[in-house]
Amino acid sequence: MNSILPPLLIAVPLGIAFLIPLVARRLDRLADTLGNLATLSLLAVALLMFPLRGVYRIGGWNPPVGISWVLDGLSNLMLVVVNLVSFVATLFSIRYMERYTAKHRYYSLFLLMVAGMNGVILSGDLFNLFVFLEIASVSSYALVAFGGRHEELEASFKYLVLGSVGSTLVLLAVALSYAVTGYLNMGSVSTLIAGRQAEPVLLLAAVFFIVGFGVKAAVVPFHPWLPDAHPSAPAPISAMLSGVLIKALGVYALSRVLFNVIGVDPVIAGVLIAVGALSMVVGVFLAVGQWDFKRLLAYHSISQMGYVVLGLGLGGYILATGGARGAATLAILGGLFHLANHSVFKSLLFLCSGSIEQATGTRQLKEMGGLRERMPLTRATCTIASLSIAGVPPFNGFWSKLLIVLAAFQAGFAWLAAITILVSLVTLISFLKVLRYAFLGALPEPLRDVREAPALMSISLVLLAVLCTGMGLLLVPAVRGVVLDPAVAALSQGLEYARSLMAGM
Amino acid sequence: MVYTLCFALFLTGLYCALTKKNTVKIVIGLAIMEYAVNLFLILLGYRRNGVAPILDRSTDLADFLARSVDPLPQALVLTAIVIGLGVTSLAVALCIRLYEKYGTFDVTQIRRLKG
Amino acid sequence: MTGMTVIVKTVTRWVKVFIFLYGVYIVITGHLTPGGGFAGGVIIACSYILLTLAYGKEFALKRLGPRTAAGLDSGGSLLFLIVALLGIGSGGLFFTNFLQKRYPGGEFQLASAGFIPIANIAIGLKVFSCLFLVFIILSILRIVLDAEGKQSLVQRWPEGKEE
Amino acid sequence: MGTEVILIILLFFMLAGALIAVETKNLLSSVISLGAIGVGTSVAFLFLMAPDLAIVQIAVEVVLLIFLIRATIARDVIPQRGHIAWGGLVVVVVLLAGLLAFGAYAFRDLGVFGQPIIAAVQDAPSNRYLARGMKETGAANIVAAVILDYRGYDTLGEATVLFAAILGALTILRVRSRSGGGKP
Repeated sequence: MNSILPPLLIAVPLGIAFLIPLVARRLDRLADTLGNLATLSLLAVALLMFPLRGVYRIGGWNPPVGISWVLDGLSNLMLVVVNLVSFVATLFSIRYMERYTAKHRYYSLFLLMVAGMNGVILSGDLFNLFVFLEIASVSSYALVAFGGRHEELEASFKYLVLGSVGSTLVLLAVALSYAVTGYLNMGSVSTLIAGRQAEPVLLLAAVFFIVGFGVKAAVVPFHPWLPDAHPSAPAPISAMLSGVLIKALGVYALSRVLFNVIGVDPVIAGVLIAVGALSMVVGVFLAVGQWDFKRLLAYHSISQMGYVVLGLGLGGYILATGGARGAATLAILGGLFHLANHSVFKSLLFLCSGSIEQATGTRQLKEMGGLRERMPLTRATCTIASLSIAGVPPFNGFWSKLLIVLAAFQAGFAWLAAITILVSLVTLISFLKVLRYAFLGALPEPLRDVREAPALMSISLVLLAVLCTGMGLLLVPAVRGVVLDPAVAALSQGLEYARSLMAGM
Repeated sequence: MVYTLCFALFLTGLYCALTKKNTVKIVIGLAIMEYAVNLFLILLGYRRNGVAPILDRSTDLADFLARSVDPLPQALVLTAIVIGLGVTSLAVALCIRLYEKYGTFDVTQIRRLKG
Repeated sequence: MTGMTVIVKTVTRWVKVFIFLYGVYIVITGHLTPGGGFAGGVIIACSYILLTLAYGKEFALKRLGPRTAAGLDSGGSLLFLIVALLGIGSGGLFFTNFLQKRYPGGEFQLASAGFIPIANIAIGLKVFSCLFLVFIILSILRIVLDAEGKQSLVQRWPEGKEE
Repeated sequence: MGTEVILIILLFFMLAGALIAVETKNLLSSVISLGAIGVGTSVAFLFLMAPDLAIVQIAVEVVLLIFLIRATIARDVIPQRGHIAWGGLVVVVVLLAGLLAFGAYAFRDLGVFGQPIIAAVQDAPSNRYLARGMKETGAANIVAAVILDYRGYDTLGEATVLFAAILGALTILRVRSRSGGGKP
């Protein structure tokens, strides 16, 4: 493939990120313009290259020799999701970030993070995956501490320590895979280790991959950094972290490696199902007791990621045990669709929390109240997002949860379906609490002159709310065949897929 | 034996990063893990009685091919060392900032977040 | 920080030139001998750090302020990215070694490796400025915004407390 | 055989250094032990025929030590007050010991030390780098050929990580992080 588009996904954010500290040190408006232009053009590139499929040979070297990028249904879907959310977040940042100093550094770090995520998604090479994982992680550590307050620094340190442990484990796993095969290219590694999954070294590598990416995805045994780090960051960064970072670095990378390189066997799939179910339940019950709006959202992120992992694990399990292919694709479809949906509604919720925080100066639900007339737009969008996350029809969260429940029933895991529905109900209760305390009731005295968020911020809220309402349409068969099915195919075809595509020409 | 010792070094670093209560100690633990993984990669590429993967005018290519150590892990480790340096610098910066705010490197005295 | 004794200063004056030149040598011949952009960049940074430690911060800062170092940092990264993009510009792909493909040089010569020496210089520049910058910010200076929002450099430790 | 024995001795020395670094009460000794481990790594790289890495490792080590000493000197160098949570500690130690045992078992699959995978897999990319690297890239130092040409994209990523880390450190260390206007 010779298209000019894939390099732009890396070169544009990196170039602008390097340029901003040079030219926009004193000029916040210039930094705003450059940052937003960069993310807008990235979104355009991601949409333009949606139909592209194939292998891009960096430097002109054929795959096992050089590094290659792999473009398929899954990576293209992820690219659109990531760049969409980053565009909305930068749009929101223009006004929101005025309360902090050093805006140019903010945009620079933001673009580095986006470049890192794009790199992870494109990469077809294990070591290269690690390098871009580190770019995205390092810039996110710094962004969490951007506010410079006590709790922000502390959350960032905790995140840095656990994140670095995760990255180092991933590097060790890459080293082990190299030691066994002599290749780093995903397709070649997968070909060489086919049928050898039971060897202790590969088992060790699989464990390190699962733990390393699990830390990045904040699934339950590895989640303690998330409830600190995500609320501490500025709102647009929280939206990025919860909305796309844990997915690109965690779930996407994990499923790529497990499904396409190592191969899912029943044990690994069982681990995924257990971790997913545990995350769902633990996350939601920790969330119920929270009164800090952003912290509550962060716990819900853990819970919702559980749905995604559960869907993928279920699909993998059915495939590995030779069950009905239809049920497997349904489960993977549910997981991936929920991943995309969660990106949209969780970023919207975090942006809403930012807009409320901007207006009221607090994140505590108990100090809010009566905002329904003061902030009608925020209220409307926040309600839509809450109903989405709780899985109320016709919003997008409902459809993806429905798919996962159906798949669990078809595969004979009725108890998993029951847990899924139960967690969904608890989520609904938790968000009814949010809506009740934030928007209903009497307006507290200090909040008398609260005003709706500035127009630029509202645009991003409305954009995401429209998506929340409309994304169910992606399941219409004609659309689904173009958008979601190729992504599902990338995972459900597993190793054969890797051999045919990633090993290259 | 060599691999296991290197892995033990890695686990010592991991132990330090996970259990110590001092921010500088935690950073030291991360650095030890980093060194251990780098060393592990190079150990994997070593060839008995090997030569460095650098040609000069007098090298015989066939002999070089049979004796040179694996250049790829060296390239990877070069990258990994610099990445490790970046992460450690950022961690030290955070330690200094936390010290300025709290006057201590002790995590138990810093903890305000609930976890 | 006013620097160290006369002996250290005198030795440093002689040694710094050698360290610096050694660093530059390592960067430029990185494709022929051990070393390269990273190693050379770190060594050059060490020569500046040595200067700073021996003579005190004012001396080193007069030669290379943090602003300039940050500029070099961005510049080095941009140079490397541009070299990579020129691969597309010359009809190849991202990161195509356009020089080597078009004008292959003789073996074992400085100009023998296409864009590799240029990339080495970019990396060397970047690593050197990065490390010097982080040395300055972590150990000597703090960048502070004063009341007018202008950035100024202040010393972190009060007089006499250090060491 | 010689190299392996030297490496084992070196690794024992590094492990001892690591234990001192982890367990000593004095932060400065801890930092200096880390320096010893770094130097040990660099020496090991020399024995393992990786001169590029030995240079980079020793230089990076010096810089890192300067940072760490500057950060810790004249601050509270006696850490570890208060109680230790023995229960958690025991669990962690048992888990890590189990991991070590499993690792020792699993590493037997890696074959004898001194026979890299490229000796067994003839098509491995490394063999191509060694055989044709000089012709294809013009660099006599094959490691330079790999990092700047065959895998130049990784190097761009790595330069970016360093850039991001420095930018992050600058951001974290700014004194005033919130502008005056607007609500806190």
